[in-house]
Amino acid sequence: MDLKLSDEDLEFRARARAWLTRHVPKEPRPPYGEAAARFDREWQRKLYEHGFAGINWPREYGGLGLSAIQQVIWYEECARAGAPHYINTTYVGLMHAGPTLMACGTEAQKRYYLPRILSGEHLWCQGFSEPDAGSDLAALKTAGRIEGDELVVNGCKTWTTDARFADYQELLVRTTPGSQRHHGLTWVICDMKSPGISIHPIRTMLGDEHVNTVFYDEVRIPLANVVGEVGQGWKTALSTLAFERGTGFIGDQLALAERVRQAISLARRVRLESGELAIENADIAGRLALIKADTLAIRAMTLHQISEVASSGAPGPKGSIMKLMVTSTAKTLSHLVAELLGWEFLEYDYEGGRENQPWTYDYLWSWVYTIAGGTSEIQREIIADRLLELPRAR
Amino acid sequence: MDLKLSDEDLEFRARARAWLTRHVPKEPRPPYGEAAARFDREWQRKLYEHGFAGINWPREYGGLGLSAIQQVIWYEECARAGAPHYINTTYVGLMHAGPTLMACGTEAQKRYYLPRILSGEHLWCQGFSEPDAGSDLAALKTAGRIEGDELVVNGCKTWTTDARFADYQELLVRTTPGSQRHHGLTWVICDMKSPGISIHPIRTMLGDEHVNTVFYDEVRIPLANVVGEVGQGWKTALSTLAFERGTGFIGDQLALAERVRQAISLARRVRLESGELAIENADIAGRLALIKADTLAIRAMTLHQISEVASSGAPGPKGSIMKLMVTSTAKTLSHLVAELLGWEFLEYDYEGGRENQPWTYDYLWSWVYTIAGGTSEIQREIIADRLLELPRAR
Amino acid sequence: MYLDLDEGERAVSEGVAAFLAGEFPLQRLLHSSDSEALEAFAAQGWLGLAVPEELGGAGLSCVEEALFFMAHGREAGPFDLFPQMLALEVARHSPTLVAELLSAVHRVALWVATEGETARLVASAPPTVALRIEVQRVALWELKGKELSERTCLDRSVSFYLVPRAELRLLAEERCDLYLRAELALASMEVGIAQRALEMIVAYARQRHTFGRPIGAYQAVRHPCADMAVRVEAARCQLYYAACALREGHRDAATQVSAARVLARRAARDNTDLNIQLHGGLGVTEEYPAHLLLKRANLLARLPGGRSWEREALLQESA
Amino acid sequence: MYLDLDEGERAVSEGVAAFLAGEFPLQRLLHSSDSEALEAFAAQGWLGLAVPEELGGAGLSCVEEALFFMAHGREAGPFDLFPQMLALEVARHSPTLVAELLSAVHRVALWVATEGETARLVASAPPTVALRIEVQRVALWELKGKELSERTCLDRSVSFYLVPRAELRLLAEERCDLYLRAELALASMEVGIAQRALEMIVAYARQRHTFGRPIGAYQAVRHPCADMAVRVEAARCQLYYAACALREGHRDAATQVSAARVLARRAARDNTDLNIQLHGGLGVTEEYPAHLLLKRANLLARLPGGRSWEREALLQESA
Repeated sequence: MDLKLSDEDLEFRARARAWLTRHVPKEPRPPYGEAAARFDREWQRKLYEHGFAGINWPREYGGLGLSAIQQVIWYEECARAGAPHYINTTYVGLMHAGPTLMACGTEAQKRYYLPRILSGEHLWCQGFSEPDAGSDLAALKTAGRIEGDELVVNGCKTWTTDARFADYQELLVRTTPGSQRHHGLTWVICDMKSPGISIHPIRTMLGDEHVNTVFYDEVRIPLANVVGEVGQGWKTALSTLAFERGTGFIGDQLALAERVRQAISLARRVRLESGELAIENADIAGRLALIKADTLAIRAMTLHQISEVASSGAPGPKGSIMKLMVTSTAKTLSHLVAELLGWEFLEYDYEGGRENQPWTYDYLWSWVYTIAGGTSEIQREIIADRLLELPRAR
Repeated sequence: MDLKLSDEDLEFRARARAWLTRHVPKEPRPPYGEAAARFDREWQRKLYEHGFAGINWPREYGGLGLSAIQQVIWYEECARAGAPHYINTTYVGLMHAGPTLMACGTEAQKRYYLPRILSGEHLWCQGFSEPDAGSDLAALKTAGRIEGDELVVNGCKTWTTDARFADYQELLVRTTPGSQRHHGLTWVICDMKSPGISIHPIRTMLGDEHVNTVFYDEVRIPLANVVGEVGQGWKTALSTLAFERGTGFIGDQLALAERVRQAISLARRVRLESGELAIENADIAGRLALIKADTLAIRAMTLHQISEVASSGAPGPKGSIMKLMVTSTAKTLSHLVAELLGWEFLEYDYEGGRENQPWTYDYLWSWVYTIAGGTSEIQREIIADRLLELPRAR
Repeated sequence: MYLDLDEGERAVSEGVAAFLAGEFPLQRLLHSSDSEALEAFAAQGWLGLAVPEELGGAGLSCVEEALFFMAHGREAGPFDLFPQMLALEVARHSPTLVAELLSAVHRVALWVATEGETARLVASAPPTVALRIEVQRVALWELKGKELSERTCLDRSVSFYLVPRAELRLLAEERCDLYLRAELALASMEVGIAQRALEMIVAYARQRHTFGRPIGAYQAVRHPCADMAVRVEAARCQLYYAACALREGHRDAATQVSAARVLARRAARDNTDLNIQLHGGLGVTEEYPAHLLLKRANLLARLPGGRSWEREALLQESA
Repeated sequence: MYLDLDEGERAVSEGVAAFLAGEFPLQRLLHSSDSEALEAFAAQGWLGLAVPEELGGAGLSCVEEALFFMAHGREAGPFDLFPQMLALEVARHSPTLVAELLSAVHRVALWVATEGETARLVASAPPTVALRIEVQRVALWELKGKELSERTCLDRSVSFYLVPRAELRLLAEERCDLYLRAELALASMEVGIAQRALEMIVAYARQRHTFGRPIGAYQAVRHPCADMAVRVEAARCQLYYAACALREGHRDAATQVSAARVLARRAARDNTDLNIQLHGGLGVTEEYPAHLLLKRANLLARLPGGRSWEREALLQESA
């Protein structure tokens, strides 16, 4: 084992840093709505045009074909430069749909969609969860009826982030009537402008309307849009989820380090009720030190994971360990900062979002984080099942 | 609600305090073995002779017939005076067998055993758990075969505290061959001097040999010793356990307050690595303050519980809440003190027991405490089932 | 010695619970504000719960007040009741002021901090009077000017009002154990919140199914719920004890009240957190009331601000 | 950049694991002492793992040493290896001393505290030399007299030896980054302990039944086990990173080593605790090895004693 970066790595870091210094937008990202989506598209197009989109995507689909280490370097430089947060309206396309198409799509699907995802032309959204199929995804009921060369979809999906701005959706539907659990499902590309789709925003306790419930009333989708085979959608979906649980949150993992730095710096400035500097209080300092250690470990785990994938080819169930670590550390951090901030923390205006009041937003977000994409409880089940091979009761 | 003590309560407190000041033994209790049992018997006999045994037992069985509040006062005065710890070899007789006989015994059983328990003449031990029936007590297999007017017992019991010094055992056996779970059991008084009983001590990680495995080889017990009905032993056992989970640990609950006082006083004396007094360290002080609050709450919960029993007559499932509170607070306390004590904590000689090295002993004991008498996991199940009425999966 | 509700106490507790559930249920906060609430409580006579009968109140004690605020906490009741009812204690020596407070002619905000030359107040509507709670004294200040700058709060049922410090004029003050009354009332609300969070998740866990079973059948839900119940029970019993100790003038009343507050704050914080987590996605939506409890608990946790006082009261030699 | 074991590293790791499992398995501590252990490791050449080849060692680095002590931790291996191998680093400038340490002619105890005029040493057998680890220097002291007073330790595989401070004579000292080497070795042992605790409860949870199911099918067991796995994985990855950073002389090596230590100590503490708890009654018996891990973790947690140093390294401005 070693930490040595190659000359190519160092050169890439220097190039990324220089470019980001010049190109990171000065104005903040609008917190919500169409303006935010436009901002994301423009930033993505700029990345694409300047050769920084799809760092580790194959060159044939418009990517740079670089290594996972260089992907890490890119995220670190983005966090350092204060570049737009990469979990935005482009996320599902870049981190879900793209990798899924690469793994399971037809050549035509790859050639059409992948470059348009990279260029910011197409935004995607997810369509897996349903009101009665959240943690238990395989209980989904939205039906796809095959008629000729079309799939006719009826039902409802929920927790669909940014559905209103998405061009396409990765949609998982039950195509074999009466099929049970993970059998008889199909993963299909749904054009969000199709007739019969209606979108109902869900306001969250953060005050935003990122997520939506999407209703499908006789929505017609060409069978050519099926990714993988009809009836084999679970297999395709697993490759989507494996990516998310594998390395899909690397950027987040690394961005956490920057937040911790800010928190430590805050603790050097603010005074507690007792008059002492927060950093000089043994309780606060001890908790901050532990959070810092956890953040360093998250980076080490990321590098370890990349090294394992490099030698074995598959991320494995350790993604669940990572998600627990990242979400619990982020939660501990934002809750500690809430204690430091005093009344400033409570002055939350519900319109500013992450950009205006990052700490209060992060505090509220900490529950979204430990629930979305598989709750912490589900992650522990996955670890118990797949990593520890404990007997199942389910 | 009010905290006012009656004149009788105040008079009793004064009398108890005065008596304890004069009679609490000067020499420490021997940590283990026959000498410890002798010490306990003698202290119990002294209590009995001076009219302080069985504070709230009925007068007709040799008790004082006083109120539950006076029982609380007695425990508080004992803790204050440093009287011998009441969880000793007399515990099962006074806290398990006695109350069970009062609830389910025949008049003859009550007249014979109860005064002898109070006077310290008879020591009792428990015989419920088996190697494959711990948390799941109803899985017990030790068999009792009825032959004429005798029960012939074969099998094995474990975790039997102080079996070697006990005169009698509360023994739960399966008397209906092939019966399942809690059906077909019988609760019987077993004379520990009966032929066919062999006792094998289990050393624990504390270095002591309090607990034992007891083997039964054709042990003959008169049917007259059955408490409750043959085949209805589960019902009798539930009354034993209800008492333990109800108010059987009041003394322990109240004694914890004295330990916390000692820990706070220790924190005023010892210095941390950094040179500051432990009490001046925000981390230590904050944790101690929370432990202190928990301890006060435990006392309040005890008084609340007594008030509820006084008006409703039954302790209910709140005993499980109490056990979780007491055992987790005791654990938190002993683990915090372990941090304060430094090398003194690690200098444990394995022979001195609780008397010589109370904090290290308490630290190790903290696991026994959260496991014995129903693990913390089982207590949470009881709360979920009986208090919250959540659906069961078992 | 009897540490449970007697008949009269039960009547108070159930009365306020019924009134709140009818007029100010938790769900109200999803759609409306509390700006008119004070008048409704004034009309029912609740404001004078602990005001002596000769001053027009019901003449009850801090024990009944604790029960009142526990029921109030369960619905995250109108915040303004807390400063209004405490102000009545400060105003004792002025029957006129008492009358104006009892009838809600005067509206009391809580003065929570002073930032440079600006006082930060919390209330659900523009106030006329501000209550400042400090360990050594609790005081009532009149707002001279009308120069209020309003800011939104995480708990949307209230606003922050920023006023120049110079525009506040001392009306009345009290130096006895009123600080303990404030801590006790806050602890009571927090116990109510913690209790409501437990009830909310237990009800949901009975009916929501996943993987073919109600989620309440999974230990991953059952055991945190059991721990929530432990926290509520501990905080509630300690609250009862502290309320009695305060009323009966026990020497250790400050220690007992501190213990109640520390445990209530912990119960409110941890239970509102777990309530959201165990609900899954539904728990973070605005239309579901779980977040209302969390946000109210966040506001209360910062009041009145004497954490080091609490710690000292718990660790003092004689405690 | 490759943060996983390469072939050579795997060979060291598996080699020492096999030797320990064969000769010094955890269960040995139930019945025997480690007083003869040092000679066995000396004979196999393990003591010289990180000693330069020209001084008779294997010439490997702190990375391999970390893997060695991780495997060691899994069996709660002979404690004396830790001071002995660190002493070899201090002795670098004296080939004679190196030879005497490599062959275990000199036996090194760890000098853990000074109480008045008395030095407190820890070792499994009477030592001839004592190693004192401080942030600013690591030094080797010879025991002049034979006046050792022995006391038992909670971890029964070692004893305390109390010697008059005046009877210790400075032999050699080192002021470079040896403190970090010590922290790294301790972190490694703690990761090994945490890992073993996890393996022990997972194996038991698969076979022990209660209420008709293996206990590993209950979330009350599964979820704490998952958390144990998270702690091990985090501490292990950070240990790898810190070992590399130290070997490669990174500027942030002290911060990285501190992080590794803090996480390893937490993992060892929490996992040995849960391992006992989830075993139920069996876990507290002397014949079952769960308590051995707990007691060893307790000893290591107090070494070398630089908690405030760790915190400073983690919170420094540049970290």
